[in-house]
Amino acid sequence: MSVLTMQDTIIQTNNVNVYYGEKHAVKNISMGIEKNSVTAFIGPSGCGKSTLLRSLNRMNDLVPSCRVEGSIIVDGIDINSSQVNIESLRQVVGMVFQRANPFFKSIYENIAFAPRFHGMTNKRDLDELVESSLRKAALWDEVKDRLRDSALSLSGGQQQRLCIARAIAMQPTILLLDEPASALDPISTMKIEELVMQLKDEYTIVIVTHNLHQAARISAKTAFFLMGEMIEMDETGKIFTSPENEKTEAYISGRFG
Amino acid sequence: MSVLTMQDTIIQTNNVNVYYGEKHAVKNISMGIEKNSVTAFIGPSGCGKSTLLRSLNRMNDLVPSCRVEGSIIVDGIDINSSQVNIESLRQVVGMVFQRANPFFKSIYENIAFAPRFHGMTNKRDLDELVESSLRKAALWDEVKDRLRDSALSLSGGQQQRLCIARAIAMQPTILLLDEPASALDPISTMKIEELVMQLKDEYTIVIVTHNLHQAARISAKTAFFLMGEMIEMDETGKIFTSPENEKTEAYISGRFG
Amino acid sequence: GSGNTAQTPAPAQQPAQEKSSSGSTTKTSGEPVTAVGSTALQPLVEQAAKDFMAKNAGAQIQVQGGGSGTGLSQVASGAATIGNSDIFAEEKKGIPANELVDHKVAVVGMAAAVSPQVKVDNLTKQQLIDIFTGKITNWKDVGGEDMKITLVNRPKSSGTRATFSKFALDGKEEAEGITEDSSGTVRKIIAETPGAIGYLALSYFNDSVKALKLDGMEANAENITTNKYPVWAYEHMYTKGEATGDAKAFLDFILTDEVQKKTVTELGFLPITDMKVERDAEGKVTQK
Amino acid sequence: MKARLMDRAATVVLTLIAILIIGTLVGLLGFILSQGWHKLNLDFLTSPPDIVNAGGGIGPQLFNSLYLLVLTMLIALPLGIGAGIYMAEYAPDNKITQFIRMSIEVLSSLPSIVVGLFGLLVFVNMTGWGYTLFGGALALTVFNLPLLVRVTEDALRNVPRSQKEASLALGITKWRTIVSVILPAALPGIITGAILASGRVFGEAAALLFTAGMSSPNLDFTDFSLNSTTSPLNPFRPAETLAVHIWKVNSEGLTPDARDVADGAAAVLIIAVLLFNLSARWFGNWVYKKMTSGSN
Amino acid sequence: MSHRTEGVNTERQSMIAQKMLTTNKRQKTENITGKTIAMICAGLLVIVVLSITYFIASKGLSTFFVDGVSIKEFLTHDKWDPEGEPSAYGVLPFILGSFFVTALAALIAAPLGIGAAIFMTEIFPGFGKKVLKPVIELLVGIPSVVYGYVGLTLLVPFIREQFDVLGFSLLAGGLVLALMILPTITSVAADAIEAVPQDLRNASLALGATRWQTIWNVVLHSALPGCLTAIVLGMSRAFGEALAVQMVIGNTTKLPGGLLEPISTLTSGITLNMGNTIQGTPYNNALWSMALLLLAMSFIFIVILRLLGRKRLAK
Ligand SMILES: Nc1ncnc2c1ncn2[C@@H]1O[C@H](COP(=O)(O)OP(=O)(O)OP(=O)(O)O)[C@@H](O)[C@H]1O
Ligand SMILES: Nc1ncnc2c1ncn2[C@@H]1O[C@H](COP(=O)(O)OP(=O)(O)OP(=O)(O)O)[C@@H](O)[C@H]1O
Ligand SMILES: [Mg+2]
Ligand SMILES: [Mg+2]
Repeated sequence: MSVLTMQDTIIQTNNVNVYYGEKHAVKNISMGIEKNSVTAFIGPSGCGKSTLLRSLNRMNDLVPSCRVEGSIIVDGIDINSSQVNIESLRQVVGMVFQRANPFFKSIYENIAFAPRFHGMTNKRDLDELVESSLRKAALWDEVKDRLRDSALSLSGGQQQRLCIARAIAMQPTILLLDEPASALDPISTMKIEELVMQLKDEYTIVIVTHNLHQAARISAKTAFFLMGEMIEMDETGKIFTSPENEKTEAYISGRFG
Repeated sequence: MSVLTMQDTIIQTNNVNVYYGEKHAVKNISMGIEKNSVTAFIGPSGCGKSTLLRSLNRMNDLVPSCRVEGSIIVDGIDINSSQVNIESLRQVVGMVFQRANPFFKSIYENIAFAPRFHGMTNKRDLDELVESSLRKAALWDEVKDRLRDSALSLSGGQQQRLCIARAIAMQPTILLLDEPASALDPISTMKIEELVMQLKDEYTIVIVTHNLHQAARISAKTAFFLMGEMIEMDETGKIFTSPENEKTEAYISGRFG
Repeated sequence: GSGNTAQTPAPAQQPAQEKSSSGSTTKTSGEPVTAVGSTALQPLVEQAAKDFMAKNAGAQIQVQGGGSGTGLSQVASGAATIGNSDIFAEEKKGIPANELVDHKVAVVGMAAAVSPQVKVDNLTKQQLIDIFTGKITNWKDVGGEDMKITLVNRPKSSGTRATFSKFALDGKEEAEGITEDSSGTVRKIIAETPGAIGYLALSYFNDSVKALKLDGMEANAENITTNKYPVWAYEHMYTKGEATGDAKAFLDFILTDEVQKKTVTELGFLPITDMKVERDAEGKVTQK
Repeated sequence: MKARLMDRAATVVLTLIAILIIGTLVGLLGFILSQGWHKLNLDFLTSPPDIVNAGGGIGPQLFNSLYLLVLTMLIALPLGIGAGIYMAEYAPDNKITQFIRMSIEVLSSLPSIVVGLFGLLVFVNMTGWGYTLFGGALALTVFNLPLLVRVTEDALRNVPRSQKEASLALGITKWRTIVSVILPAALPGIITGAILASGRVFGEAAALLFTAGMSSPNLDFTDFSLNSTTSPLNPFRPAETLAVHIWKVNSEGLTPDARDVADGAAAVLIIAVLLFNLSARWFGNWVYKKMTSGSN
Repeated sequence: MSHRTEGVNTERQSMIAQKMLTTNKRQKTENITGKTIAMICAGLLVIVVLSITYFIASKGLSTFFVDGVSIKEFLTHDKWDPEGEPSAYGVLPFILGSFFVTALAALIAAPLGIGAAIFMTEIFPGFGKKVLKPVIELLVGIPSVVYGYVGLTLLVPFIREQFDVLGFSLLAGGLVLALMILPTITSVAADAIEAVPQDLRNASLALGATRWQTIWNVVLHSALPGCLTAIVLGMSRAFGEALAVQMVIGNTTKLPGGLLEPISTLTSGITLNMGNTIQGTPYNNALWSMALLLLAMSFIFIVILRLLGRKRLAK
């Protein structure tokens, strides 16, 4: 990837601004996200983390009042250009939400749902894909005997891993995680964190989190946002030990938020 | 703590267990809460802080599936005994909730509502009480010119202080605060903290908080809960610098939660 | 034209009230009288009640519909003072006819009705029977053009149907057809549906439908009063035992020329006083 | 790409359905209003119908409809709100409550003609009242009660739980909490529901045929005693409402302008229902705004 | 200073204990009275339902137990001639008429209603909420006589001219009823579809599904019980509707013969004859039996709705 992007950068945003009607929710953000690594977005509630994240796979298209300006380049292509097929984009850039949202279907169907739409109809292939996705999401052993059960019969943590498996089954390149563990108990949280650490070799992961410790534990780079602006983005170690901006420091040390 | 109660203990719980149906939410808790001081409850989400707090003024009676065992002694009287009048108990033990919940009435009516119900009908008395309560809640100057406006026209932080004023107007002895600042911006949070510091001379305050820094700043004693159990309760300074239990330490240092 | 209709002065009531204040002074007890039943008779009774109350301040006459069956059962049970009926109480099962006193207040003639497009003007009784029992299904079989015949019936419980079937069809069972309860709807259907035939009280005939002669007899006042045209029925107002008080005064009032010559005629009934023959519940006709 | 085509096609079909429905509605309303438009004048609205001649109006019928509405609401509202309060706030989760809930469902799905027949049996025959306004109001109460109960219950349940907790935490009794905090907050919803129920009262005919009757005495609008047969306010007199009048004129009308009268009455009925609907929305919003903007 | 506070506090302490033990009589009575009144109101509902059932049943059952008509004949024979000799009480034509006209109405209204519901929640929510939904709710409020009247003046002549038949027909009844229940189906279905968590839509879209795939496979799949509820509610309304139907179906007491043939329904059978028959006679009782059938049908609809509701909860 040439001119604008760095060697390993897979996502590059240039002067991205996002508005909800009059509200300027994300302000002029330019950042590069490295391939096959974990990037964390942190910042107080309402600072625009989710909004920026959702711009990366155009989920904001769903919000009628929402307007995105600036360019977002994924693997060299501006995702907002008219040539880009939005469905295919979302296959490449998978997303997992804060609250686990399995479909009201069986565990198997949850995972097979998207691949089937995207053209995989062979039962054997599907079975294999379901198994491999569940394995990657570290859920296979817990559910292999009840694939036909409703996904709602799983615990919260299992549901969230199911959602990750569901995203993985589309074989995306990039995974966006919006506070995937915030509604979970400590043990489930730990499992999700382990999972993220495992997945990072294969996928590029961007994770939004409220939990600073979590960010510190799992990410390679961390971006700190405040009121729509990106205050600082750097190696995670640096952010948590010697941030350059004093606002970052104030936030890290718990003086607000 | 000596035998079970200390000199100044106003609330004493003995082996309190709370169940929601099958779920054992609060396990065997015995603690004493000192008069005219601030006690903080901390712990990860779902550990039972709110449940225990709500047992102290029997708000759990509202939850049909909820069962409280053990004794809770306030000022020498078991509040769960049949002689206790629940309405009067709640006048003595006031409560403020996580999300500000002003009535859909005017600012004045929000505060005058309960005293009027409890028998104060004289307009002059009511006016005085409204003013003094608002003053104590550090809200008087901001609202004195618009007492007839809807309480919903206040900002989030003002609404929360209004709720505190409303509780104060009943002239309670004890104030229970369930994460009163968690939905607020930093500045409003600070105001609430200041307010708590001021009120502690007159009232016994129990506050649940997610924000460890907040607990450290305002409370004299801190109790740490985990999965329904009280792991440790001690002077706040001690808890935050040299806790006895390693789980407490793990939580304080951010290793989970 | 609509403006004019709208301008017509608020009718009836105002002059009526003036009359009552100045008016004649029949003694009235003021006891409320309720007259319930036949919807066909209802307009006549309502109008008469209006006039009666205008004349007799203090009289209270309530007129309600509900159907002949309702009228008969209510008067028999004492719930109503007067029961209005299109048929003899004897003809209805379940009514203690001997306890009721019949006041025949008007006569209603009925005729087979067709749309004006139908070229047939006269039917013999046998033809009529064949049509209504479904033996003849095309107008060409009775001298008309080649057009399907569509029957429009009344419900089995209807008084009009009972009369028509008894006197025009000699009691033969009608074939199934469209069934409508109300004369207005029947007329509308006949008018709009080519080849339709039904039956209506004479009061409902207007330009949109045509009355057929029966055996050459036209359904008009002259033929009915002499029973040359046999399809007619009495309108009855029953009381339980002899009528008393205001009820009696009211029934008497209906039989006065004022009502018989005006309201009765206007509403398309025949005055009972004009009848030259009499007919009993079994259908036996005697000269007066 | 088949998927995208399907997406397009579905969007087009659904849009067509929406257009069809709106078109039908507009056509329906337009037809009724245009047919009856020329009848909409004061004289038609106030004068009594004429039995024989053209030119009658619908005055008493209009009055009856309104009066019946008031009577019905006077009976149904307190009952409905009371039962709604019970269901939302007191009903324990047990078999009896389930039975009450089922009763409400049964009532709300009863055909209006069955309600009418029940009214005929009980309010007309058994009481010996005959066809009366009051009997009609009772039948309509039966008919509207389930709606009102459900509306009240929903409105009460939609009041944020935090309101109730706030009040109880202040040591206020449950009943007073319900009356002074929850009910006022639920009022907009209840009002909207009540006005919509009014629309149903206004338009109901089948149940009234058998209870309030198909005739109306000659009303004397100068006499307002409650027991004279010609007094408009006497609840124990038969009363034909507008909807019943349309039915009757259509089926039995003898006057030359029967069709005209039916057209006019239908237009009036539609306009009334439109007014009910719009005012329900407007009034509900207004009350809500008024309540949440303080000064009570 | 500290001493003084002590003093105040001890005084207060005993006061507190005492305060907690005092009861306000007036408040207690008010509390209990309030609850009692609310309970009575709810109880009244039950009484009304029970008495409706009792009265209709006691009248309706006398056909079988007093007049000696066999239930089987009543339900399965197609000859209806209560005044004939011998009299016949087969109400099958009415029953089938009711069922056919209801089914036809549902067949027409269900796809339209659910389509409209999808349109206003998924395709065009802004316009849907602001314009379409209120407009459709307006339709709910239109009195049924007006529907019948319009059917009689527009629809029946239209069918007559198009198909060269009478016009009064199953089709006319079905269309009028479809129009009447369309709003019910639409608004209930729209509520059900709106209640599907936004999360699920997001999940599906984020997986690269198109909007229609999302609607069809996720949204409708989740809202299915709600949509069925909507249809059953609509059908129960159609089944019990009297005047509008009666004005357009022709009321011919014979087994339904086709879309364009006239039919009879239970409701029209009752309204046409109730006023003309004498109370207590077998004829009259048979009409009450038909009313009892209507009542039984609403119980059946309720059971179906409950089952659907349970299914939804179980999910
Ligand atoms: N659909 C929307 N319409 C209007 N404003 C919105 C919308 N979604 C978010 N906002 C506003 O945009 C700003 C950024 O929201 P965003 O959800 O991105 O914050 P966040 O950093 O993810 O917060 P949190 O940590 O609470 O999830 C907030 O002020 C929010 O109120
Ligand atoms: N009404 C209820 N019914 C059933 N379970 C409940 C109910 N309320 C709380 N619980 C459960 O009881 C446990 C303790 O809940 P509680 O609300 O006391 O936690 P908490 O410490 O206040 O958490 P948080 O910090 O999230 O407010 C949790 O597991 C919760 O799921
Ligand atoms: Mg967010
Ligand atoms: Mg809590």
